[in-house]
Amino acid sequence: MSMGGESVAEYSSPVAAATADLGSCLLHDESHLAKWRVWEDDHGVELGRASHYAGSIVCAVSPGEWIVIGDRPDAADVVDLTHVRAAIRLTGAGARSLLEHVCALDLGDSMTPNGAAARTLVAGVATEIIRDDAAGEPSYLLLMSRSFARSVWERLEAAAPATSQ
Amino acid sequence: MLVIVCPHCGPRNSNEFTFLGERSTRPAVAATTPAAWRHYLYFKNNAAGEAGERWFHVSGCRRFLDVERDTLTNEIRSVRDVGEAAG
Amino acid sequence: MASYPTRYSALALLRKGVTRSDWPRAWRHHDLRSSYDVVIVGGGLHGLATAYYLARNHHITNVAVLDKAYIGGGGSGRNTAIVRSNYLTPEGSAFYDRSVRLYEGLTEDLNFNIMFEQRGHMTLAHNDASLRTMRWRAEVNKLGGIDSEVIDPAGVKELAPAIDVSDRPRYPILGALWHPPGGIVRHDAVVWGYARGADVAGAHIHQGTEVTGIDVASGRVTGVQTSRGAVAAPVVINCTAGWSTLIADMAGVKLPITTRPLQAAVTEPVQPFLDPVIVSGTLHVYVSQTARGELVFGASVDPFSSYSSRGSLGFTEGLAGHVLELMPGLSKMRLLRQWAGLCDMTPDFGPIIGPTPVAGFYVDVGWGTYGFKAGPVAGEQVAAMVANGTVPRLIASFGLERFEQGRLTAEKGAAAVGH
Amino acid sequence: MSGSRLGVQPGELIDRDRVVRFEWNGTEHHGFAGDTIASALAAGGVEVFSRSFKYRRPRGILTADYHDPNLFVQVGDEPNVRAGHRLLISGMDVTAQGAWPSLGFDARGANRLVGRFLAPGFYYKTFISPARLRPAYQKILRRFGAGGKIDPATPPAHAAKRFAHPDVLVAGGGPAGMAAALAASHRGARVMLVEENHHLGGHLLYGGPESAAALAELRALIGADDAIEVLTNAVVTGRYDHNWVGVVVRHGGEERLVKARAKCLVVAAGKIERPYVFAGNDLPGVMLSSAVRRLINLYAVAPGTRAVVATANESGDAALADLERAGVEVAAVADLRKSGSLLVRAKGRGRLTAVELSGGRTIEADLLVTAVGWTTPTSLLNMAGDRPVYDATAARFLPGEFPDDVLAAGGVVGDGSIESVVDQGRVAGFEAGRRALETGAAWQRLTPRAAPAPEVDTEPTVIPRLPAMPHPELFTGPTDGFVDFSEDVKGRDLALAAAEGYDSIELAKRYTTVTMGSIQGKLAGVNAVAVHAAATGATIATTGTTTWRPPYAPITLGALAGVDEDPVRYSPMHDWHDAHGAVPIGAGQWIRPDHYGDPAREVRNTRANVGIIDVSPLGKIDLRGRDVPRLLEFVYTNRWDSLAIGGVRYGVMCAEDGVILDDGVTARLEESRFYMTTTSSGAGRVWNWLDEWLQTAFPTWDVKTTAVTDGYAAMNIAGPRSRELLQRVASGVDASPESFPYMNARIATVAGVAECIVLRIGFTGELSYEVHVPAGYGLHVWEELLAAGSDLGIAPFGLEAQRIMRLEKGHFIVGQDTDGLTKAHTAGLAGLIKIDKPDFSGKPELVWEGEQGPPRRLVAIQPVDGSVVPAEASQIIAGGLTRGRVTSSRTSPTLERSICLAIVDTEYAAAGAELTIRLPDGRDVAATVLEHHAHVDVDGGRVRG
Repeated sequence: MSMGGESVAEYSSPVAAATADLGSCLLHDESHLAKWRVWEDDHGVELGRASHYAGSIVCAVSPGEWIVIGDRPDAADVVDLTHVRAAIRLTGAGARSLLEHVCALDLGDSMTPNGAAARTLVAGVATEIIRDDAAGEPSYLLLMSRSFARSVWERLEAAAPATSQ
Repeated sequence: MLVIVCPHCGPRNSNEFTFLGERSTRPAVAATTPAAWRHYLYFKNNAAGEAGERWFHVSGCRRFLDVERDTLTNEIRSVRDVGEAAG
Repeated sequence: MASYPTRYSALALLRKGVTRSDWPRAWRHHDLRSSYDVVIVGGGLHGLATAYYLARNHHITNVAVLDKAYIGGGGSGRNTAIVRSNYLTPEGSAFYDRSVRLYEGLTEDLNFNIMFEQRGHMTLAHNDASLRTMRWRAEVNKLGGIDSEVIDPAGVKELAPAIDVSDRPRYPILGALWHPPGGIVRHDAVVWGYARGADVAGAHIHQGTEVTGIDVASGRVTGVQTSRGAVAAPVVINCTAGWSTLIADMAGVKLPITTRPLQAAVTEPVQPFLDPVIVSGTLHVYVSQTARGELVFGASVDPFSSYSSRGSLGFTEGLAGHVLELMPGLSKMRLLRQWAGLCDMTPDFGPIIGPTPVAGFYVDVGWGTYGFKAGPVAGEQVAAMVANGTVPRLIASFGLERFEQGRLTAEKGAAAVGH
Repeated sequence: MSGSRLGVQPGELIDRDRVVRFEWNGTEHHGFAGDTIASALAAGGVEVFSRSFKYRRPRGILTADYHDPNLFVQVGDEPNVRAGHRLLISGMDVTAQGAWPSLGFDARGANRLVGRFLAPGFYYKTFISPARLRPAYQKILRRFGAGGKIDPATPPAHAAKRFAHPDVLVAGGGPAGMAAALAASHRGARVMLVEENHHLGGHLLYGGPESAAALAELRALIGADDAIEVLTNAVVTGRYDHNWVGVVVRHGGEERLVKARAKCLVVAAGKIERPYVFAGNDLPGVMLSSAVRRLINLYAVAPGTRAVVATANESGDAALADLERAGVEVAAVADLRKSGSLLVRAKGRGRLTAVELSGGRTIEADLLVTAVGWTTPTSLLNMAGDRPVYDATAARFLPGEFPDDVLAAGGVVGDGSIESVVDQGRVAGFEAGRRALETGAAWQRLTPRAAPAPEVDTEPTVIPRLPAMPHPELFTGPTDGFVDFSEDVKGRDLALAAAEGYDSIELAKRYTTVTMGSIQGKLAGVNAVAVHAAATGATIATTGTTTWRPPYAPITLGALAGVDEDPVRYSPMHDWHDAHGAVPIGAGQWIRPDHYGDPAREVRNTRANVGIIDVSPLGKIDLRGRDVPRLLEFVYTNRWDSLAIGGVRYGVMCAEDGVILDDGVTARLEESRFYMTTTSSGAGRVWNWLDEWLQTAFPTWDVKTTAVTDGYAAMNIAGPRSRELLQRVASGVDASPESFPYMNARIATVAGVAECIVLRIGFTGELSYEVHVPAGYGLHVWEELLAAGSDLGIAPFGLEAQRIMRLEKGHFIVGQDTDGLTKAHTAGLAGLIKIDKPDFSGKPELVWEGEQGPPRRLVAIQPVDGSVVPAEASQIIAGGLTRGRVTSSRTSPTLERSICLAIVDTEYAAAGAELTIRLPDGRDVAATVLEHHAHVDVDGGRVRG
């Protein structure tokens, strides 16, 4: 069930606010984005990578399966993750150091360059992290189970004051 | 916090994984006896040293892994996907 | 039973102080005999208590207790010294009730102050399910004549003012299982008291003596090989923890045990503010304040099996978070030292006590995270089993055979709310 | 007379322009910015800072740093503050600890007189009888506890933790550590440099002009290097498996935890000066040479007015020079390197007044400086598996073997000039950088997401040895004194312990508590070993050290906890519940509405009209593929191959031991698309369980599992009028009983939302439909349903009403009505166990349980007196023994009587059997076993209607 379907219903987001300004970085709620799980990919996106294709992002964090963010892919089996996974984007100079308060992954350029994708724990919640820099500015797209989104969002806000130190 | 080098994800902290204990072989259900079945259920080698274990990368790629670990030093010798464990 | 060369007492202490004379050795060195009537593997609380009761209750004194290092260096010296009997099953609570009663008399019995402080034991309930389990335990305990009851948050606050009983969604305190006879003991003192008692009764305590093999001939145990030579014995008792499966393997006996580290930690001392032992099964934490003023913490066993007794940082992080969930005022206390011990976990969280397929080879193992509180009763019952050649009723449900027979003990529920 | 402030010192850390006022035991004092609490008090003439733990002896400055055992003070609500380290802040409220009623007069000081009677372990030997007095003894003993006070009302101090991934982590910011950091950085490594004190430099800070020059240069280089992150007033607390390193960064009283995965760890912890064991060695006025040097050079405080210096090394000589430069009269110097030159005893009551040297020479003095040797802080190396080796020539333990990802530099490995130490540190850092880059490259190669691994130099550099200089073996003097200041343990105590049989160092430690105090044996460790070795006729080498356990320095619980909180899960309708008076209850990670005021009313309304409950936490798994039926056949005990499209079936999963794992319904939505529901708490467990079997046992099967729990807001509309409600809001589905019968599922558009899954099932024992809505539209549909049903009397109901209704219907809850040993037959599920299936999880145990018959059974019971509700877990007894327990109990608003589920021994489980229930208050009540589990809708007419 993706946005912009025939539905006239009112969509509600899992988090309280659409954005939060944490000083050195911004949080954006992008949960409304359509997301799909497929078991085939004709773009050749390799494990651990994420790539843009015609407005969609295709990423691979587990062997033999892909997550597509954008239009419904054309595949034999497609599971709609639009409402399963919430999406939070962190953008800004301080995005990485903020994330380092809640994520044990090495987010440095050598281990997590732009275009890297991984599933790991963020604030104790299994989360897909896609490094998706925007115009040279560090940016991370986080996908996590929708019911956890509010918790994760609040943990990020709680960690923010510490990033300065 | 151990480092487990997942064959699909690379080095990760051990708290991303679930430990499922030493690997054991399931007896053929048709032919099994209570003694044989309960050895499968309850009795492990509890090796002090090289142990053949099963771990699950639950917060990562969600693949089940065969891990060879030294239980005295926690040194990990190898990690393979159950799919190509034979390899 | 022989008496102590010098009994301990305030008067003796005064006399020694005036005359400045020294105390006799609490236990002596002996040459390793070529044979003993009974060889006990493991010089911890269980092994030494077994030797003590063999002598005191059954006049079996030609006994050797072998330890690869020094006495009480394993689980006996690494546990958090909590004693209680509010277990879930009738068998369990009857067994531990006997242990508590032995502990209550132990200081006089051993003429050694083990500092058993019965300040009460409180297991907090944070949700319906655990409150239900608390009541389950309380009801079973009452039927067994054990002082155990469910109290409300106000009662919790009254007994332990430092605890935050305010209403909150995540881990509210809905009540607790209150067990007045529970408390803490100076764990090393129990080991030393039993060692001194066993020694004066004639048992030989051999430290630095590692068992390297167990001799079995036609289905019978005949003795052990040690780092100091061979010892013949018709009875060998495996009283080890952490290494119990390795010792049993030497006799060709398989045990349904996996070894897991259990971590503990202690803070810097502060003035007394916490009387009872506080346990939260949901938060996997237990806390008590020692006579010295330190807080002693324990948690549940590590998430994977290991023979490494190094502590982990993650343990202290989780521990601190959960302790502060219960007592937010402690955030400025400092963690001073952490350590780990090895626990032998069984599939049903019950111990394994009794004979094995190898005649003369007995086990007193699989004590998981609660071997310390069972030391006296285990020693007493194992001694009786060896002396009489029959399994006493009190430990009948803890036999090795239960696993193949699929008759697991029902402590599973209790272990979840542990310690 | 006391110490006092000196003129300006070249390297002083104080800012004389900024006066800081504070309170000490209620009286106002002042110091300068940059002063520690101790230096300010010493400058103000304070000599006694604390009373000792056992004998309540007055204690003064010993080391003047973080690890000074005599400088523990209370600052406001913070206990055990290290006055030798904590910087002064204006308005600080500092008080002495453990000195009741006052520092000057200490009633418990009477202990000193009976010191002889307080032999080690005296408490084991007394208070033995009478037993009834023991609690009183115990209370008295506790009054003697050391340490400050904690106030349970202290506001929580938590700071967010962070993770770090330095290539090289250097523990210690002295010359070797600084050099190592620079060299590693030059090699291209990212470095974290951690220094315990407030400034980089170690002993260079008070080493005179030559040191100052070297320090200035090193600091300048580090300041200019962006690849080095410098953390001062921070300490590496532990090295754990695989170089997981804990670092605590301090800001005054606040502490912050950094968790670093260091590719290489360089331990440059320097040396700790060791006290000397002799009579009176704890008198205020007796100090280590390093303390004197800190006080004079860093804080411009004269440590005394008339000094005796007992020195055996360059540190003592330097202290002597410092004293002379500072104009402190030096009455005598005992060069302990010369044979026959002895330090016999320190004399004085409450503070030092005279010192006795060899040949009966007694010199009046208010300051005695000792410099008798060093202890190597091998703590971090021990945690990496090192067992230190005693070097008799150097009179200290030195590191032995440790793994490749750990290196040691500077004072921990040896001695030397500034140049040689810096050079050894430089090479160690250079090699550390190489090893780290090699590891980093290997990790990049092993990590699909990583950038291509760079070429790295694989040629190791040999690190030069830093020879440990010869030093006289000075541990104890000709008289006995304190070995452990924080535990009040003397040499004789250790000797007595050994004589009593506590003759291994670990036993002696436990018996006397030597080294177990708050400074973790940093000062006492080696002296204790030396005394114990002498007492047992062993050597220091064979006795070995006691184990250094983490943390290296104590950490606050607040730092360890950080702001981490266990994550909480919210339903899409959570805010609506909040706004409509729902009383929340934690259910696992979920926050759910327990009720909206009156659960009984909610039940009656549901049974009479229609109710709606948010069941979003229900576990949901999307199953795709040809072989899904084979998987279901294997994980459930019952049959699945025959399930038609649109059909729904209930199933129970058992583990391999036959114990019930979970239960739920699964629908077949398309030929190869199934929709499985699980219990809320079991959702994750079941998903993992399915994947485990698929990956490990059936890798060739075509089954794809996706957890979609959060993807659907689930709401159950239940009650006789639920069909009418559904018909109003749903399109694309004919809700008539004929075309949409019980245990069926349909895809429908509900309130304008397409792709909703509607399941006709009946957990509550009512006609009911479970509507699963794409989560983002959950709130919309929820509100539409309430609006559409207003004239049907719709009202929301919570978890409690659902629990009541499911109990009325006799549905068990896994984990409440079953436990860790409950197998399927026990729960009365014989009909669902198809042992004619060739194989399924837990089959053998279930076959055997079926053959022997279950030892216990789950039954529905009703107390004869329907007004009595036996508390859940009430025991069912016979002959004084427990025969079972009540697992669920409520008052049924429908039947207006109490109803229960219970597990009882099979012999008591027959329908009609009379049972006795022991209530928590001790009363016994009678109850009857029913034929079926259901109390309400026994014939299923309501659900099937």
